[in-house]
Amino acid sequence: MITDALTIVLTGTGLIFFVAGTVGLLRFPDTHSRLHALTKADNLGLGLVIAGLMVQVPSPLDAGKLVLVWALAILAAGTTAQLVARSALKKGQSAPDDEGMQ
Amino acid sequence: MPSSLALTAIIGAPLLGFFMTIVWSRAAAVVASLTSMVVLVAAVFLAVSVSAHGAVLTSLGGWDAPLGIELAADGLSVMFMIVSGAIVLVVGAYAQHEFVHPGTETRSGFAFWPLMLVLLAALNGIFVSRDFFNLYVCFELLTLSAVAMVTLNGKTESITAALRYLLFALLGSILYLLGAVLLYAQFGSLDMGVIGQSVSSSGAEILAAGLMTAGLALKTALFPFHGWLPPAHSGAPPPASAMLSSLVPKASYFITIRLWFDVMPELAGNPLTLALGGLGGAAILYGSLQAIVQTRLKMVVAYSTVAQLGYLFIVFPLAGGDSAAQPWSAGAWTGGMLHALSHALAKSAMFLCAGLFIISARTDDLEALRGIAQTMPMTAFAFTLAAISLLGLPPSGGFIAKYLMLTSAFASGGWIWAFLILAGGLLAALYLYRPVRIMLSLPKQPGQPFKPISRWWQVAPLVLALGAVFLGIGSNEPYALLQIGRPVAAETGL
Amino acid sequence: MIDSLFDLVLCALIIFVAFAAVSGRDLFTAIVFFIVYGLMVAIAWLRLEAIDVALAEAAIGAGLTGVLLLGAYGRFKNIDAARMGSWVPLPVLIVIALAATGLSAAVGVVLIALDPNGLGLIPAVNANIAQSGVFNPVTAVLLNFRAYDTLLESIVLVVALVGVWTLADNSAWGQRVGKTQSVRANGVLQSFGRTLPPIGLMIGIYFVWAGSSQPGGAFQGGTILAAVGLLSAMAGLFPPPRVNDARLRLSVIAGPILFLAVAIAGTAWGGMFVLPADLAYGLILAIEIVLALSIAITLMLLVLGPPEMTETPQ
Amino acid sequence: MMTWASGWLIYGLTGATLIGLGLFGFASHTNLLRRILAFNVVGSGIFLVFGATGFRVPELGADAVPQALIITGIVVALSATALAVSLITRHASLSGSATLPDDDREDR
Amino acid sequence: MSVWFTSLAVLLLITLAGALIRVWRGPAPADRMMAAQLAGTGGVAVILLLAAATKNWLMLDVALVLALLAAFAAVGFVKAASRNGVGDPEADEEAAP
Repeated sequence: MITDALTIVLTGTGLIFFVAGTVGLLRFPDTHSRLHALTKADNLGLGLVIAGLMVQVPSPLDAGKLVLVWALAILAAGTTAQLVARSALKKGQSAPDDEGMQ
Repeated sequence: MPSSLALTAIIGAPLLGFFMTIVWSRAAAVVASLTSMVVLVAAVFLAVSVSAHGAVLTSLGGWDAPLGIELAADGLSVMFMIVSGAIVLVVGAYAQHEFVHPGTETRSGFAFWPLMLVLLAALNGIFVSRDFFNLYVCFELLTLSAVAMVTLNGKTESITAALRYLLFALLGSILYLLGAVLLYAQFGSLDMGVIGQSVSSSGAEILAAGLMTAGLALKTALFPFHGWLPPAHSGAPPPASAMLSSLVPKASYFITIRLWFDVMPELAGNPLTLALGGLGGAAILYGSLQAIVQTRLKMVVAYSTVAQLGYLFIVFPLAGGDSAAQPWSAGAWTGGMLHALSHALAKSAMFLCAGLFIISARTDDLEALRGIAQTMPMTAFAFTLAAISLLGLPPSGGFIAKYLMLTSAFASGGWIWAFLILAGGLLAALYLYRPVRIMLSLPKQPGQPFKPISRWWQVAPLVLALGAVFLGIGSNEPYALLQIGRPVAAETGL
Repeated sequence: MIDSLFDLVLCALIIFVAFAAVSGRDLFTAIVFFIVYGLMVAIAWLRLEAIDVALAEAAIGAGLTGVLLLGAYGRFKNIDAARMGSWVPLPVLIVIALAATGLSAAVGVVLIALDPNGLGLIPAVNANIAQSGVFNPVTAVLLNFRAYDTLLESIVLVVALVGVWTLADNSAWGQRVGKTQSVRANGVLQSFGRTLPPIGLMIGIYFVWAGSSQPGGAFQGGTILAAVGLLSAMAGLFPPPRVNDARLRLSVIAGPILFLAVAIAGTAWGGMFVLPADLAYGLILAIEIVLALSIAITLMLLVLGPPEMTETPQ
Repeated sequence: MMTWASGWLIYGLTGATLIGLGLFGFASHTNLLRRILAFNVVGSGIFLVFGATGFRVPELGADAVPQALIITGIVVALSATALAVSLITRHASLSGSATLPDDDREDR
Repeated sequence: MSVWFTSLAVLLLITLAGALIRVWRGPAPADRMMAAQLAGTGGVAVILLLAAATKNWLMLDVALVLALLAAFAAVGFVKAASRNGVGDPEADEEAAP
């Protein structure tokens, strides 16, 4: 019973972070601040959901998979934030311009 | 059971050859010729065992339909395999001069041989398969190798032609796939035999059959969808376009025949047969008129393919008709099949001749070929022989095919179809007479001399052209073979 | 009730994303929507309890196809906007829209009229799975019941590769496959290219190994190994192989040729593609492992593209 | 707890819609990459229909044959897409256009 | 519990739809790519919740594949956005600061 309550709390907060990240993505004025919102949602939102599920998982192998998913998500979020930010920094010259607005 | 070994060889051998020519590209030409010889021998052996004991059926992996995939070789598939095996063998011999580059490996020298063998494997796969999804994978294999062949000479217009061909072919296979999926949803199986037994004209089957026919018509370049064929077949190198024009569209036509005559004859009502026949007739007229106005030899030959493919779809209204058993539909069906075979032989011969003319005259322009017969008598003779078969003049195979279709047209009272068949022959005479006249006329003022071509190289198209003629002279063998496993619907009409 | 709500929301999302991908304002937006679309369809496969397909869709739909399209998009930079294509004129657009809606409606009507408890080949697969040598029914169908389709499919991959290589310049033959990457040493991309592959390799091998008893197998594992290989190639960790490298060609055909050899050897036990019940598991596992390696290398080469003249990177 | 529409039918009808959307996209724009993208949408729509019809009886689980054929179909579609994309890139570098010549709008 | 997980998954899907508005509107390509990245992570979370709801833990493998390939599309985007199509932003900075 306790584990279910724990799961509900953790996964619930995880959702809230996702919502926060999305609202941030929509409301913030420029690319870099949106990037900030995105990484929040990635790390914490998913991290909390995974933490919530850790107690539900039957076998240690599945628990290991959950941790691995979280580690990969963090690695991917970090790398993407870096690369996309630098690419956006040189915005204009190199980013392929949108084709004509028909 | 040796006949199942032959069935294994006609698919396994070309695939094995495909792998070897990729790794061992130095000896690719030799491996390709040996493999196509083995395949031809296997096909002939299969023909002998089919004519002796009737159709051969094997379940792959020992799993019977509907779970496993079944392969079956009847008279029709064996005839198509012998003709395509022979064409690929001769084209392979022809290509020894063009795609064998001494020294370091070149792009086209590497690519031609594996593509040729996988094309042969895909064709044989289609001619013997009894499973609709397996047919889908086979003709995706066929399409990708055909598209790759069109890009072999690397010119800009061939790349564009290959791209347009790929788009049309992908649309065709997607529609076919949707049809196959709906058949599985309705019958719980993809096997022709299982589906054939429980056909009841429900909505799913009509939609599925319609989609599959539309997809296959797209891939056979039937009239409104023919746009991709002429540029692709004239852009490809001659040995490639010889195989593309004579065999690749026939494969999807073959599946259409299996679909309508073997699996769902009851469903083929008047709307379908008249539509296909009408489009076929339009293809004959449009293709022939376009061929008359072309200035390049390969375009004339390519548009003639569009026209001759139209004949194949006239088989549907001729063998159709909803009244009681029609004695003439057997003749129409066999006539259509013989036409497909004789066209394959004649068209591949023509493209090889065109290839030799281009090498000798260094241009594809018709006017520049004036008087080429004097330096290349054998090829000019081969071209004329092939033209005779396309026109349907006796004693060629084309004549037998047209004769059978004409008698069925008159017997069934379908005078429109008879008119179209005759008009097609007349128009073919128009667009084929012009190149022959130019070749045989006196050369204009001694312009650039034609480059002499070695005798051995000129034998290749001659062999194929003679094949087309002998298909007419010795036609009782093929006729008898085609009757084995001929669908009942070809007897009693769609 | 909540399950149907989830299905409805997911399907609405899939249709919106597909509509956006097809009619997006510009090409880049369309490609990004297509990547998200692949992810959504992978979730739909989970709802249809087709985990093997979800794996394939996730690895190929959301992974490789997205990178393929982005790579081509990157090459369109020197094409001026006038020749980037446009919508067909309005009347034609309307006709196409009507035809497409008609086809969708027809398929929809047929689906609604289908027998609601059609079993398809579920009974046949369950009856024969014991002799197939594996427990995962999808792997049993792929590598035993319909092994011929799977063999031809692996050959379609190799033919596509030969077709892609045929698009090279004559002068570029013999060069390295694809364009040489110019990546900053030990930059973010290169360090990412060093950290991810070991994990990816482990996961790829896990999927190939697990394929016989649970979702996974040669194609899913091979696709993941291809993605890992591509990432290290794009991170400039190793120069891509030359097109006429004999070892490369051997590795490309190793899987399919082993598969064909086993299939032909089957004639000794009664016919092509026959796998004797006791040897079936071992043969299938061997085929899956070698096939996964060949598929990984072939997919990597397909995405890298034809060999190009090594112009000096500016 | 089968509500008014059983699970598989929702996905089947979604697949049917995707087929229509994809075919619309395939024919409505002249940019070649968009057409290949639309071709992939049609492909996945057809596979969704196929997978959905294989899951009509949830208690028995999903039919393994459609799953296997869909994986085969996805790989075949990927090979065709890879060849098409390389052809498009080559066509673009040779003729400087992202469309087929007859669709080129010079006047735009 | 499974009702909780499924309803959470529904809410997450709706949040994803929100992120997709940025993909539609986002002026710069980088914005669209980031929104796709968020949608990717959201998708992984949805799959985890589905696995919990149905107790079918094999679904974790799909989440694993998506997490592994999450950055793959971003690397593809960065390559496409780099100057010569084969570089990366840092190499471009070095070449032309």
